[in-house]
Amino acid sequence: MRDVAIVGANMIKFGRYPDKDLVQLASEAAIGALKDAGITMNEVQMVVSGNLYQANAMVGQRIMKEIGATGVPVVNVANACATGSTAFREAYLAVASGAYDIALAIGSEQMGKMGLLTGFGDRDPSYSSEGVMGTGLMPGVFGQTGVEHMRKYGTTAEQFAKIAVKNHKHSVHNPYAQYQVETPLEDVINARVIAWPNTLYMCCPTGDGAAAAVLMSAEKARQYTKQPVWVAASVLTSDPWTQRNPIMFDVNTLTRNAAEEAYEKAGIGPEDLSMVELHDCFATAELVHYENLMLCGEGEAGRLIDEGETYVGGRIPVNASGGLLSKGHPLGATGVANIVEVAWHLRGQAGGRQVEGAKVGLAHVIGLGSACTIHILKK
Amino acid sequence: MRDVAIVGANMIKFGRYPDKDLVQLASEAAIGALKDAGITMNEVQMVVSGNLYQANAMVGQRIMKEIGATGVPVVNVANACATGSTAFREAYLAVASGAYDIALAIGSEQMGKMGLLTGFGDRDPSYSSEGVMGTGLMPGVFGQTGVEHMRKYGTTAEQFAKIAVKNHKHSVHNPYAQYQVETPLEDVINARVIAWPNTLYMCCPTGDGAAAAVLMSAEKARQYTKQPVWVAASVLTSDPWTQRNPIMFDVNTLTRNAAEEAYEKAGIGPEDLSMVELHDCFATAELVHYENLMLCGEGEAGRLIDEGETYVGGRIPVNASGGLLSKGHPLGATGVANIVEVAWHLRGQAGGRQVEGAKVGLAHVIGLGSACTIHILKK
Amino acid sequence: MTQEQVATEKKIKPLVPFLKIPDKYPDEPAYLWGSKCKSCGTVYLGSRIACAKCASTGPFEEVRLSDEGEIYVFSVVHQTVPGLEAPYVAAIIDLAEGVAVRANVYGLDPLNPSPQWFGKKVKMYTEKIRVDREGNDVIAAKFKVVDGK
Amino acid sequence: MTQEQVATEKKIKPLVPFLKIPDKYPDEPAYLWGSKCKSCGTVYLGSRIACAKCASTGPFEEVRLSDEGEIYVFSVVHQTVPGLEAPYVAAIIDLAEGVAVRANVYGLDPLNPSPQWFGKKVKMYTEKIRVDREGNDVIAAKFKVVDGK
Ligand SMILES: [Zn+2]
Ligand SMILES: [Zn+2]
Repeated sequence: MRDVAIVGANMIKFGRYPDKDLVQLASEAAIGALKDAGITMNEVQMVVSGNLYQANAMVGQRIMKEIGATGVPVVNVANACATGSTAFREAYLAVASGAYDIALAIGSEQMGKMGLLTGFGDRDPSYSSEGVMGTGLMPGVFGQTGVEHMRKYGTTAEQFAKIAVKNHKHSVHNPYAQYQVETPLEDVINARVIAWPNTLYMCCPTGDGAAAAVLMSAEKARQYTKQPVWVAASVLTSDPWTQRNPIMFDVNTLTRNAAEEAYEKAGIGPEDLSMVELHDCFATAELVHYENLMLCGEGEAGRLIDEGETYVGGRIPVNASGGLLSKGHPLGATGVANIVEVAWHLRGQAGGRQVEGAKVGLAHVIGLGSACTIHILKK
Repeated sequence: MRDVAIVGANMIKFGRYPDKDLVQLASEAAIGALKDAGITMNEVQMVVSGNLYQANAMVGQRIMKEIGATGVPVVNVANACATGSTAFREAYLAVASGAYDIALAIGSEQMGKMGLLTGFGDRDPSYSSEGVMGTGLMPGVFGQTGVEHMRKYGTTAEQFAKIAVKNHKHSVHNPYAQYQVETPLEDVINARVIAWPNTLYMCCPTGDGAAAAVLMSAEKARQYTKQPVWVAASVLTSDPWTQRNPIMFDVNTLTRNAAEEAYEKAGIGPEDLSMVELHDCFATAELVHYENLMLCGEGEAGRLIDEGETYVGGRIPVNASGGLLSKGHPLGATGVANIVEVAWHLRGQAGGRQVEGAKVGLAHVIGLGSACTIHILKK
Repeated sequence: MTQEQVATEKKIKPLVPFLKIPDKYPDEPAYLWGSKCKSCGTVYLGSRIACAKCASTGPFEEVRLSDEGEIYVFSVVHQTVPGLEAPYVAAIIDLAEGVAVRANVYGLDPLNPSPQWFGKKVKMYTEKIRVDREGNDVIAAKFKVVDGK
Repeated sequence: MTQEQVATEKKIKPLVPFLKIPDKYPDEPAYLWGSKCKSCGTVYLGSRIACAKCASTGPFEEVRLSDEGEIYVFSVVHQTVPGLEAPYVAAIIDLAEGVAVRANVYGLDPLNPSPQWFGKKVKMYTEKIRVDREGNDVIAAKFKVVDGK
């Protein structure tokens, strides 16, 4: 397996684009990434597209018909909320394997006002695992994830709320975020409850978005850029059998498995990270992932947020972008966008939210059902 | 890139399974392929699942929850009718790259009574390229494909009909085919027209199906089987810009591009093939692909079927299985199934439809929008 | 009763396949059932093709699951899909056989969620929740808190 | 005419974005339009972000497309989606600008498809095909055979 670098990285501002269609949004991100890499579609040797709501509608090829129909291989992938990062990883593997030298990964989603309220439960009888409808909806699932942490370690609702305070504070400096509004602790706690312990500001908003990355072999990368961002590890896991999974989606085990594998592959430990972009679809999720990603010890995640260690400027900044809580979570776009965010920090291009001197970053995404990706990037 | 062999190959009989759900059908095919390979899920290091109607519903992971949730990477892919073969190819690349030694590819679809009548046109405004609705439906598109061949070479409606006669004749010996009924030329010609020149028997039926393959590195393959089937080439193309594409889907150019690349990669020419399983979603498609796959010269496809050269026993048997016209076309399953069919022939396990002494076979699939895969397999 | 009457008679159907409704229901209560892998002993809700834990393809033994269990964790869902009344307690319930069930729990105040709820004993009951297109009653499993703990 | 009347007035909308309906329609006829890549000269229906052929991101020049063209190929669709009347001739029409259009052609006998149809001259016209949810007339482009060839 060869070394692979990110040479082009781009995303559009996440938000609502009722007057544009999906292909327009995705094309904009893709063209931006190509320009950033200093190439056109003519240099791209394979394309992977991640999209969820139009997963069966040839999104990758439709984008190419708009920006350059060169005839190269196109793969459309889907992996729940890890769709975009799975697309990135397939592009990574295609280059790492030596099969291609330059690949383009695109993540996109046009959600309009549809949200995470729908679970997967109703689509197919084989996927139903509940006694009564409405118990498997996303907010409830991630509510339970937090409540499990409460049970084990005495974590409080306020500690979860502090995650939202932090991420919304970070978002003020991110022009790509759907919302850029600070929310003091009081406001977060007093907002209406969506699924306890998560209130409105502790749940990611829904919207449209797109992001893209150009990946190259080391040789090509040196030809096109002086600031390659290296992919030190690219890991994908599914959820193994555990006592209560999939009755209770176990977001912890597969993240831990992925983290262990990623740190080992990269030869980089959690103590070496300059920053982390992780999957805070709900505030409860971010807190449990502090431990899953080994940013702290077992049961210490509450203390980590209490002491402000995950703020920009703290020991290990998490979601300097504002996270999904502020950026929004256009499903297929998310996984590519958080890799792009890390790449921008490593290049020193993150503007007001820049993590100073960032050298190594980790991008984590989890999709229920389940798929977890971890990418470790370094300068 | 390493040598990769198919060690396990399985499919279920295509048909209608209203009392089973998708995961049951797919699991049955997957377990069959694992048993054929002499392994269980515990040996599988990564999984790729192809499914179209449930492309965003974590089909791969749901199958694993049923047959062995081991935590390994799972990728869900979609590429129109080439969905299954794209899944196979991703699994192939994963092993060829050295990233994994044993991969499982699963293609599945539960279509019920839904069919190919729906085009992609209405899903997204950016995908609409027609003046009036109803001009982009699949049967019309493939009708036009045949009519273009008529225009260029004077091919007749009867010659297209003969394709259906051949494939339905082959199907009589295939217990996995949805229909196993001969249709004399008169019946084919007099059947009701679906989209001229294709009549009912010249269009593939819709149904449910699943197929799976276990791929291994050469070293592992030798450990598990004495009859490895080697993947000599695995190619995926998208449609490049051509004068009328995508207004008129150009199924020819990307197939030709894929064929040229596949023959070159395999070091095998069309004259070396023992058999071909190609994408006869409509009878017109099979005829034009004779030329696209270079089984004959330009404009000679009509003669090829007139002279019976593509019958089992002829110079180059095409669709010994009965083709999609008889087997049915459960979209996500098709691409894996035609690879499985070729593998069975190379192993001498194809029963009454066996192509005697088959040594090299080609499996071709095309999905509109577009994606074309070609796999060349050899003993 | 004539044949025709039988054919058009209203049936009782479970919402999920792992809820069994005896012929004599409601005189005989409905119950949850599962499959036990004979290779590794893991119990699953409903039927299985193979074992997610050990990958064995069987055989599986059908087991009747306990009506009683305890709350492992929960959330209180306030915003939900149209047609459901909120807030409700959405819990994960551990049964004695080592299998978990996802279900709503009644008998708790949804507006005062509390760590006191962990480990609370709950008992299954069934209730008609709707009528399907063919006019059959659809029965779901719910749980209620057992008094005394 | 008051402001309010204007707001609720019925509008005329094209079925596809590459059909332009002038303000004075139907006095001024609707027409097809496209984008021409200034780098390589390729013409596309409607607007473009970049060029599928040469990957240039522009600029593009808006061009009015011919109303006349000729049949490249066709099929006759007998089985179709609910709401459409069959059989109909579904054709690919080449316009002078080097761009193709997919459309139905009228003035041919769908029951007697023939190689004689190749190259036949056709002319675009527009027709109201339905009323949308807001009550606007939706106009589509159709083609008819030009007499004389
Ligand atoms: Zn077991
Ligand atoms: Zn151009």
